[in-house]
Amino acid sequence: MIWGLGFFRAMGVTMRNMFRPAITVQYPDERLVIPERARWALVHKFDESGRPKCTACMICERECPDDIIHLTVSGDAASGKHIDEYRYELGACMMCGLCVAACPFDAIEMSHEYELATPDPHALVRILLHDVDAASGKRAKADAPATQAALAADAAPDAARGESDHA
Amino acid sequence: MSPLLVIVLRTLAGLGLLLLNGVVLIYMLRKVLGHLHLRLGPTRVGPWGIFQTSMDVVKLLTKEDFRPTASDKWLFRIAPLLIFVPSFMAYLAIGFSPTWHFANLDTGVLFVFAVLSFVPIGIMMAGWASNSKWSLIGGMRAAGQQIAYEIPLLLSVLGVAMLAGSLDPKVIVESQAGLWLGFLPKWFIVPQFLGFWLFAISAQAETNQTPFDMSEAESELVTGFANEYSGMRFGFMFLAEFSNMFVAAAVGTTLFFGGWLLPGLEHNALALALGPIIFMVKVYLGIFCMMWVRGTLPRIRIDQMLSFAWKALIPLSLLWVVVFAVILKAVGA
Amino acid sequence: MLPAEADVTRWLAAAGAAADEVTTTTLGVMARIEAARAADVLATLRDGEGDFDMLVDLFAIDTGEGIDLRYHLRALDRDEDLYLSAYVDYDGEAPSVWRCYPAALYPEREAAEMFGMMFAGHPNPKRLLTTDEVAAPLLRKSTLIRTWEETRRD
Amino acid sequence: MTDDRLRATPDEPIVAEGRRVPLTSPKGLRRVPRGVDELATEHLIVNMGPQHPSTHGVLHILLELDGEVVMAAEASLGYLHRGIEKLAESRRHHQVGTLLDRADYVSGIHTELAYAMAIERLMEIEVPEKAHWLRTLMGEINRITSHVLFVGTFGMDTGSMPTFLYTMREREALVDILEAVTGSRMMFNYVRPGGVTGDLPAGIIAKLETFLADVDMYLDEYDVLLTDNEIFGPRTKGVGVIDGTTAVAFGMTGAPLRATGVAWDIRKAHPYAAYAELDFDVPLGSQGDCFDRFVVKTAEIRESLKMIRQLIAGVPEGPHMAKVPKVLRPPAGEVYTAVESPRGELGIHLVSDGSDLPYRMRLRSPAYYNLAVIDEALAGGLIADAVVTLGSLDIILGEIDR
Repeated sequence: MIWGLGFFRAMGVTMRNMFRPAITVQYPDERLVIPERARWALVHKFDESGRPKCTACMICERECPDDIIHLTVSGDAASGKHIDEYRYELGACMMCGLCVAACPFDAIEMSHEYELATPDPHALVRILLHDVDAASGKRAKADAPATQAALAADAAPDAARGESDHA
Repeated sequence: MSPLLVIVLRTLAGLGLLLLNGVVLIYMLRKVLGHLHLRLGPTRVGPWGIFQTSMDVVKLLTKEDFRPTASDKWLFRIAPLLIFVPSFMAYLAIGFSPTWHFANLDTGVLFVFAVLSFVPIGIMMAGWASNSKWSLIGGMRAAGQQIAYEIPLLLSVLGVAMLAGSLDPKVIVESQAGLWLGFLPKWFIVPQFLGFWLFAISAQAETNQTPFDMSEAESELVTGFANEYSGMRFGFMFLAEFSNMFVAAAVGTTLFFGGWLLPGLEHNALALALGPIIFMVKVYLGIFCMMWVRGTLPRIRIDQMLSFAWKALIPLSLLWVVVFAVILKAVGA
Repeated sequence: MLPAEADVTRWLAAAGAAADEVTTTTLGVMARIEAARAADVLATLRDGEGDFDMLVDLFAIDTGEGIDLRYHLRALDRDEDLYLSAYVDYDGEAPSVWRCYPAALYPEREAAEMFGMMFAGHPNPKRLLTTDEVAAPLLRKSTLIRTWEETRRD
Repeated sequence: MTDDRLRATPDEPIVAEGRRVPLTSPKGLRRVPRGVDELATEHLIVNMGPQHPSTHGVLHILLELDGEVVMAAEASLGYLHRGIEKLAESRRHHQVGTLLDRADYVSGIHTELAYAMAIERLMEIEVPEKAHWLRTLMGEINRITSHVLFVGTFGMDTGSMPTFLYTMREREALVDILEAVTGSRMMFNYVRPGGVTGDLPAGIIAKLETFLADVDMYLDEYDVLLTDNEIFGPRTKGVGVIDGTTAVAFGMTGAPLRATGVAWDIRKAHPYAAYAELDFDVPLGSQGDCFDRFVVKTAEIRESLKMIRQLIAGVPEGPHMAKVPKVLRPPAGEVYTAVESPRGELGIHLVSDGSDLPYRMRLRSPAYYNLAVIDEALAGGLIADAVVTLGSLDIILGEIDR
């Protein structure tokens, strides 16, 4: 190869790319389409009457690797559970989707809300549910037949993580 | 007008041109590099982002004037000026048309190279005064590089000087008027093709552009000599770099591309009026090519670069001077 | 691929190491060696008949009673892996194997800081990953990392 | 400049008994520079990093310089140490993947895969064929995203800007595909013990095919911009030479090892996932210099493309997840599984005590072992060579510091 030819071929490549459309997405004006499976902030699902599908079974709280979901529940299974507060710390959430995968009642999902930056750190702690009655497990199961099989398969009780977790 | 006023006005005009050029060139660099790299460059400030650079100047001006404690107080302050002033002085010798020039110098081309050889002193001073090891290496690199490349740069001009018989930009340009063989513009790039390449390579090195941006070398020395500078001190260095680019392109246009002349547009009133525009268009095309190279090539290593200068460029340019002199003598006789 | 246990026993015997504990598990073939003689054994395994030319990994496990140093060796030509296990007491000492396997330079530093032990003869026995403020050997089971409640800032 | 008088410690060869090539001792850098001779000249000790554009993350290298020549170098790690191995001991098995994504954050699929394979081998889970193919497909896509990033950043290291921005075009297209399949652009959490979380969504094959249609032309452009370039060649050829024996002695794997001519690729040696059914070559170098490492990597991109073409042509039908218990309790025991990550042999050494938490999880990260050689490899070169050598090793600090 002639010495120096490589320079001109390289210059040709950059010039060719000058006439290709830029790949820049001018963000606030243009937005990319978020794929269906994209995982962003956690939200609850609600049934037709606007009640949350959450049954306060606490599985998501146990399942979260970062311990950022906190449920405060009053009442018991017999008389119907009451969710005082469903606290979700968005700022510490890594959007792994394990809580959604674990939810046997299809009550939570990872939304496509991705513009999450905020100057206020307190806004990063979200109270997703506040002072609502939890759905009964039976009704939720009836709502979500797809999850029934999975639930049955998972008969083995999910042993709570003891304090030894952090030992 | 009193002669003093003329001098002041011309100086101010030169300064104004330099600053305007700087702003335009920085914008142009961003746009050119952006589009070469599948990006858009600035788009937000003003239509097509044209006010981006002006806003950057405002930002640089309002920044805190910061100096590292351990740096050499005076050298640190003088260095940006020592980089900036020579590149400003070089403007004075550039002729834009037969009537438009800041100063009419008989040895204008030599003057440009003479004042530009001050720049490495400023860069070394900046690197030394910053009291930072990376800056020091950058400054030392600049010195080695500019000494090595100044020689072929000057030697490459000799051929043109022989052809024109002068170092006055005006004479050089005027001697490029007319056509060769009826279609080829009588520009010196045709007989001086090799000289032009020697000039282009050395000018790219003299103006610190990739692939020869040794003293900055952002992936090696972060930003080299300018590492510790901020605010308008950094702005001066940045501006000097761009005005050096302009000077190099302007000298190249004068020497090899017929300056303000276009074939068929010579020695009439229209040519006189259009001269500066033609000149600027040619210069900006040259600058575009420099940016194009900058946006394409990888960086040479410092030892390869120096051995390239000493072992290839300088012998080649010396040889070319001799060969061309012989040819010229033979053709002339 | 697994080396034959008999071969391993022979290689270890050549190194003068007690070769009674060669087991094959889900992991592969593992031999227990005496920590104090680790450098000699590894040198023999590399230069002798075994020809294990690569130290794939070196790390430690806190067994609750002491530190179990693990050497993962590989003979690239034969594609055979051999695991060596050497017990060291807490705050104990093992010889550095960097002379025969320079690959051990980093992991030995890491094991030393993470488990609170020493590698005798290591050329640069500094901390590798943590700073001097981290007092406890992090990977020991007795070192508790802070829980979410402890790290939470309101 | 590299005579023994100037070595850091000339007295100790690394390898005893003379069977291997003797190396200089990485005894560590002297913090006090020593003069070259009786003159009052001193070596300069500079800190490269942790904030330096060419250390590829928060790596800190101390360089002892004589002018521009590197006399000795010592890497200082730990700026990104997050204690992944310790944290894993308090995460249940299916949660560990979220940590491992963050170990090698450029190629998370491979780390996840290594862990999932460890659990599967301990629990003897039979993974469906389709999951194997999806793992391989996503792994190879992920490998290309990592390799093109390497090509781009290596171009940046040599001072060439366009490749970095052009490779982002390819990387972006593939990362979009990864996001559509796995749900995240980098922190995938896609490969789980027993299979993968999701099947290929509709339209993704078409997207891949559009990418595959153009990519060869783009790869040829990179060859023009870098591989065949007259500046790039001298910058990288004969620079940072690591010979085969040194590479093996330092436990190097992946492209840096293959660039020395040692044919070691886990995908061929111990085929996992669907690699046994694929037809691909393992590119080898001969010199072990930066150029070879670069060329091996670019050749691997083409091999990966070849694999992707085979994979999308033959994805089998069936489930993508095996039946696994919700709480994974592998029986007590130990297992070592290795995958060929873009950087080399990535191994997970898992010790289980029978509970739902790993007793000890050791991540054998390839870049960690590949990096160790730089103390040796940088000495004798220039600063520019140091940058290029470091870049050619393609390190990811997240994986080194863990």
